[in-house]
Amino acid sequence: MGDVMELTYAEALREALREEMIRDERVIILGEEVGVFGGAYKVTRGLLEEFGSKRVIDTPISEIAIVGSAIGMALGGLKPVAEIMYMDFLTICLDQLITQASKARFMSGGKLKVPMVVRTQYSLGRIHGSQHSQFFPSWFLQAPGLYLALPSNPKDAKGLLKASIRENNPILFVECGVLYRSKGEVPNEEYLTPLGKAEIRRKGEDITIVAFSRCVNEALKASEELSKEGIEAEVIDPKTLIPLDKETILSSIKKTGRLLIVSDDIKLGGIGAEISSMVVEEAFDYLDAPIIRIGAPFIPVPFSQKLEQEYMPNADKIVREVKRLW
Amino acid sequence: MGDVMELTYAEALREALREEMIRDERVIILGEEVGVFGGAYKVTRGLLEEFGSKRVIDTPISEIAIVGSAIGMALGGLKPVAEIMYMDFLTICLDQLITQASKARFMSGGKLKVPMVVRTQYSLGRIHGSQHSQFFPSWFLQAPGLYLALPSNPKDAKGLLKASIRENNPILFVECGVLYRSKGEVPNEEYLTPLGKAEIRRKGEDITIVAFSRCVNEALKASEELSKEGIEAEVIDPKTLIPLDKETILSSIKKTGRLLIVSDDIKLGGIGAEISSMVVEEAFDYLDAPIIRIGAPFIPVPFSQKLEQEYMPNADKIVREVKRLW
Amino acid sequence: MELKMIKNIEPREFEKYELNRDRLLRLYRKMLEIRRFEEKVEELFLVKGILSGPSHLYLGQEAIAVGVLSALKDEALMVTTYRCHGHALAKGIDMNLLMAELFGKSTGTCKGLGGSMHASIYPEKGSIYATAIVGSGIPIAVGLAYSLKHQGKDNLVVCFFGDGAVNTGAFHEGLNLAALWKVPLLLVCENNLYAMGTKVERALSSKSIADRAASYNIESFVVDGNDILSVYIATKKAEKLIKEGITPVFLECRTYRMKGHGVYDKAEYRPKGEVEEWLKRDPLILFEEKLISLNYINKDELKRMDEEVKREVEGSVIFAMNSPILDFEELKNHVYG
Amino acid sequence: MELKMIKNIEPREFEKYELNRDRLLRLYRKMLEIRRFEEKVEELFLVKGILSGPSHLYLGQEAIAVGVLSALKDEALMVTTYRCHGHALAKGIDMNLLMAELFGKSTGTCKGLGGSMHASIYPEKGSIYATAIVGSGIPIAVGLAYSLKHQGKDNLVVCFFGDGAVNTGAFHEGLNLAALWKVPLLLVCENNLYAMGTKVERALSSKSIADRAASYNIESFVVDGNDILSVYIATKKAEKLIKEGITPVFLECRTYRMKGHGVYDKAEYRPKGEVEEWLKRDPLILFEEKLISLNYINKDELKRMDEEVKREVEGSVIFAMNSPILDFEELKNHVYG
Ligand SMILES: Cc1ncc(C[n+]2csc(CCOP(=O)(O)OP(=O)(O)O)c2C)c(N)n1
Ligand SMILES: Cc1ncc(C[n+]2csc(CCOP(=O)(O)OP(=O)(O)O)c2C)c(N)n1
Ligand SMILES: [Mg+2]
Ligand SMILES: [Mg+2]
Repeated sequence: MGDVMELTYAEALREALREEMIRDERVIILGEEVGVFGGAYKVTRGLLEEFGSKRVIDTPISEIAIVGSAIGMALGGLKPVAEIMYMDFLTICLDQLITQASKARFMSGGKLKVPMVVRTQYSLGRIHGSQHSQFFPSWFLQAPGLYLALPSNPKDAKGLLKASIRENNPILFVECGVLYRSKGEVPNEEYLTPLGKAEIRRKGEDITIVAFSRCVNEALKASEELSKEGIEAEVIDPKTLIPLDKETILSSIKKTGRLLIVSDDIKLGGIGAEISSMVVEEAFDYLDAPIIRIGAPFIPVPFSQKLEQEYMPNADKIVREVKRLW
Repeated sequence: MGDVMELTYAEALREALREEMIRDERVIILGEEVGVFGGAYKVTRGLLEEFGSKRVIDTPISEIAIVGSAIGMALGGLKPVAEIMYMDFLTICLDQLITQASKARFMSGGKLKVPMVVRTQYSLGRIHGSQHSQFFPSWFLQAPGLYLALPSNPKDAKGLLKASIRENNPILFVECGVLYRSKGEVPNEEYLTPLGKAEIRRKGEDITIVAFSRCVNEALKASEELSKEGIEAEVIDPKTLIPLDKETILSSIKKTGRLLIVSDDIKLGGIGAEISSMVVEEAFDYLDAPIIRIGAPFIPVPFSQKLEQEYMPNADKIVREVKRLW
Repeated sequence: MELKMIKNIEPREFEKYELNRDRLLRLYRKMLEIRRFEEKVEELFLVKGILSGPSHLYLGQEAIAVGVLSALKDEALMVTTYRCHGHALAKGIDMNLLMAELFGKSTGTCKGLGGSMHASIYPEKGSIYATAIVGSGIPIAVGLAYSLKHQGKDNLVVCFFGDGAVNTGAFHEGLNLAALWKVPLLLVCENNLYAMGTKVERALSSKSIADRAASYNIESFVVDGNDILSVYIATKKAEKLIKEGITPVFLECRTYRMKGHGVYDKAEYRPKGEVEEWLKRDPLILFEEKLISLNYINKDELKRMDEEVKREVEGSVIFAMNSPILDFEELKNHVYG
Repeated sequence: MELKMIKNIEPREFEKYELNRDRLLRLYRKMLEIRRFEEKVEELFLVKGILSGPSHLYLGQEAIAVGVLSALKDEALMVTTYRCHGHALAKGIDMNLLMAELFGKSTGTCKGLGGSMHASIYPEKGSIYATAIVGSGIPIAVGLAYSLKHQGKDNLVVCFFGDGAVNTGAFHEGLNLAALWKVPLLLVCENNLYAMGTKVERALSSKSIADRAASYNIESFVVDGNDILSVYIATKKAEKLIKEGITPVFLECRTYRMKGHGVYDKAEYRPKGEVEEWLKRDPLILFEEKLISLNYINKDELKRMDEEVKREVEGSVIFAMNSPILDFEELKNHVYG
């Protein structure tokens, strides 16, 4: 056995949950189908058997009560990890997540803390149609008090989830459904992936590509393609949107002078909008070209697989857009 | 009696509702306290008496059912105007508004239409604290299928609401609580204010200021101040965020070379982020200076009146930021 | 409160309920269509790998969709869920269009934009809405029923949902409003004992679902959802109450999913004995036995009917396969109207 | 189901409930503190114009906060709503801090960041949370109670909310979960007959609120919320049931707002006769009469007590006025921890 093992993204998440549950008795899992069923995507499989029904709690279909009771648990000294099966279902419980959890600390004058993780996943790319494929990370930029993690690979999935569970603030942890079965190397040793620390996944001098979640892989694929044409892209994975590691992004841009942002959310008002504007504010003079954003079009997600594939950002689109700058 | 009358913003809205209810029997009002109480901010006062309880419907405190039943009414051939008392409470019913109403048309292959208006208001500036002052218009940029109106004065309040009621698509109509009692001239003749058509509220050559809702007034105040110092700002009120009148904004920028965006939402991921990025994409070469965004800080709204005032965008802040460019 | 359990009827009462041999055979055939359609869908997913994405089969619940919808008038408006293939067929939607929707083709009920979970949306046949979000259809159905009442239409809305929906905020707010507004709404809860892997009593604190519904002052009945005649009769009674009082009525139909929650779910969380017991109460077999005992049909005729239906199903697959997919450029035309 | 109405007790039973003259006078004094505090707040808004923003007075409901909280142990954890001044004082929060919070001062319970609608948040005294969103505190209280049960703590959570909250999705999901999880939770619905301008029956389809609660298999009682002894006794009984069964219990306390919904609301939607009838049942007067009839106190002593309390309230205003407002730069330090 070497220093690393191959795990799927789902397995890596499960390992994170297991390790933290072993380490800290206060960690509790709750949500729909997290117990007997093992999680809709099997992330929590086996945890009920290992930790019992006091710590792995199946709930009714009650998203309001899932997040609400998690807040109460956190206020009562536990460390809940609540699962909301699809990101779409957050539209049911945002009162609890945003109007309650994220503001509790502030409006109590700093007295309350709500150390909870809400895990969810977005299913774009899995032929789930309009109501099960939504991805709207940028909303949470308007929710001070909340952190937001977007792991792009098994290693970060594990490290970020462990770090999130140890946090003192509420965290929305958005997994990527299409990545659950993708494999990657994960260290055997215990490790934490810090929130707010971006990683340069590929070095390059010609253009900075900031990519989130699944799109990190697309950006890396595109970079290989571009490299063949002599364009060397630097690919940055911020890993968390809140907090955002502006420094890593800005210093890369100061080197490359060009920026492309790619993520699976709708381009209009998406993650890219904030990053683009931030860069214009803080590094305008370093920009040699317009910033490019790649996201989904302003259209609900179509069901048909072929149309859904056309709808999504991908390596080809990145290559095409980058080349337009040369 | 001249061609215009002086009405408050609330009165203008009431007039719009009345006129449309008289004009079209299918128009129905529903929401909490819209009837007997006359509306939390008296917008619907007198309408129950005039139109009866079949068309002005008091509901329980059930935001999910308010928006949900409005969708059903719209699908059944009525034209519901639902009121959600505070924008904050949208966090309870976004499943209905975004996951259902805004996607119904698309996911039915264009067969369903949901002609409904959801009226709400944001109360920033009224000492309402963290849970009653939220304003997050940019979220809806991720909700294709929905329109979003942000009237800044009585005249537009009336004209936009009338136009919204006649629309065939669901519309979120976000009023500004601090403006309810502010007065303005409103034409006596019937008129509609088209969605998606910006208005240049002040002409200028030196900088374009795009402002929304209450901040339009702040921008106009700031412009007078700036004018004294020889800086002539062009103030644009887009009136609707979706659809957005990009042309008016872009052609102004092509003239001024400078852009400031101001609105009451949190700057991070706010309206300004999208407009700024859009302009960078479409008019990068015309920009002579970094784009400035003014919004609220990344902090929940503090209760204390003094702190809330410091928290909010205002004319002074606009003046200060603009001057930094010269 | 005491729950009202609606029982089956004797043949001598058939006429009273507009039933006769012909009618019953048509009901049977519709159930069979659903059965064969769903079996084919399952095969297309699991054996042939032609279809993908989530899909929720109606196998085992056929008596409910057919029983309810055949008892109501054609113009009744319907709101349903992601588990909607059965409702679509029972509401008279062309099998070809339904299958094409599952294939994501432009000839589908929703032009391929909705998919399996919304495939029953087809206003042309009074099938107004299908939501993939548990519980969310209920408030929508309430508003739809309000629109009927408001416009003075002599019609009603039927809203289908599962046992899991009962625990959502949308259910609560919706039922409360329905009762306050007294809208012509038939609420049909298909209690198939499980919401995904969760047995109904693990998620429901009240004595029964009908009991919970009754707490809103809504007339509520429990029905054997595997017995089409019980469902049919219950619906007729409910319809009468709805029309007389212009008021909602609630039916809890007890039934069982023959397969997993979604097409890929093996449902290993269910005890073997329980599954076996329920499979003995297969609604098609129960009805078949009844029809045979009444001498309305014989085994040979049943076999012929089955072959006919299977051909129809095959035809729908061919129709779907041969249909085109919408052009991507067209999508933007369906966002606003 | 049959509703259980909890009745008042005779003096001979006082001891059994840990009541005696001293204790009763302290309860009275706490009610008086709330009364005078709220009257002062109203004056600061309406007459002096010193305070602004929304504020929801507790006038007329004093017997509930004091009755419930005095019956429970100090360490009981509390979740409440925007109408929270009474709960704050009854939970033992210093009046100065409460008033300072209403003034938005840094010496307030929430450093002036919460304001009137969250002013009771003060974990130091077991006052864990106060929400301005109707219904939203209920699921939070359920989770908080779960944390007690999970940690094996011999304690409970009390959650206050209004009649209007009963119609929210949060109520439904919260009560269902509370019943399923069997958490030590006292749910106290202060049914003051109105949610803003909406009379309870215009918004509630069930026979009564307690009836609705009972449909979740939660023991539910109706109490005269203007009679402090009834409230106190009911709470003692509820506490016992909660501890014995580790289970939630529901109290519907019937009461009346003396004034409008918020401080600016004139409540013209309420029939005059109704208001007059209820004002006759002012919980302070009822209790005063009882204390006098028991010879526990006389008019003069009452007057002296009142003056003392009024001085205390004046003191809190001075404290609040003299306190500073937080520096804007400090705000960002309270967003994350
Ligand atoms: C609000 C919401 N939460 C969770 C889900 C995921 N989900 C889809 S179906 C289902 C189970 C529903 O069970 P039930 O209502 O009994 O209907 P059935 O599937 O048995 O027909 C769940 C949890 C969802 N679609 N919507
Ligand atoms: C979810 C939600 N909807 C609406 C409101 C606005 N609102 C504040 S208090 C209130 C009435 C609440 O009535 P009730 O629950 O009876 O409590 P009471 O005010 O009588 O104490 C309403 C509608 C809110 N704060 N939250
Ligand atoms: Mg079920
Ligand atoms: Mg009330």
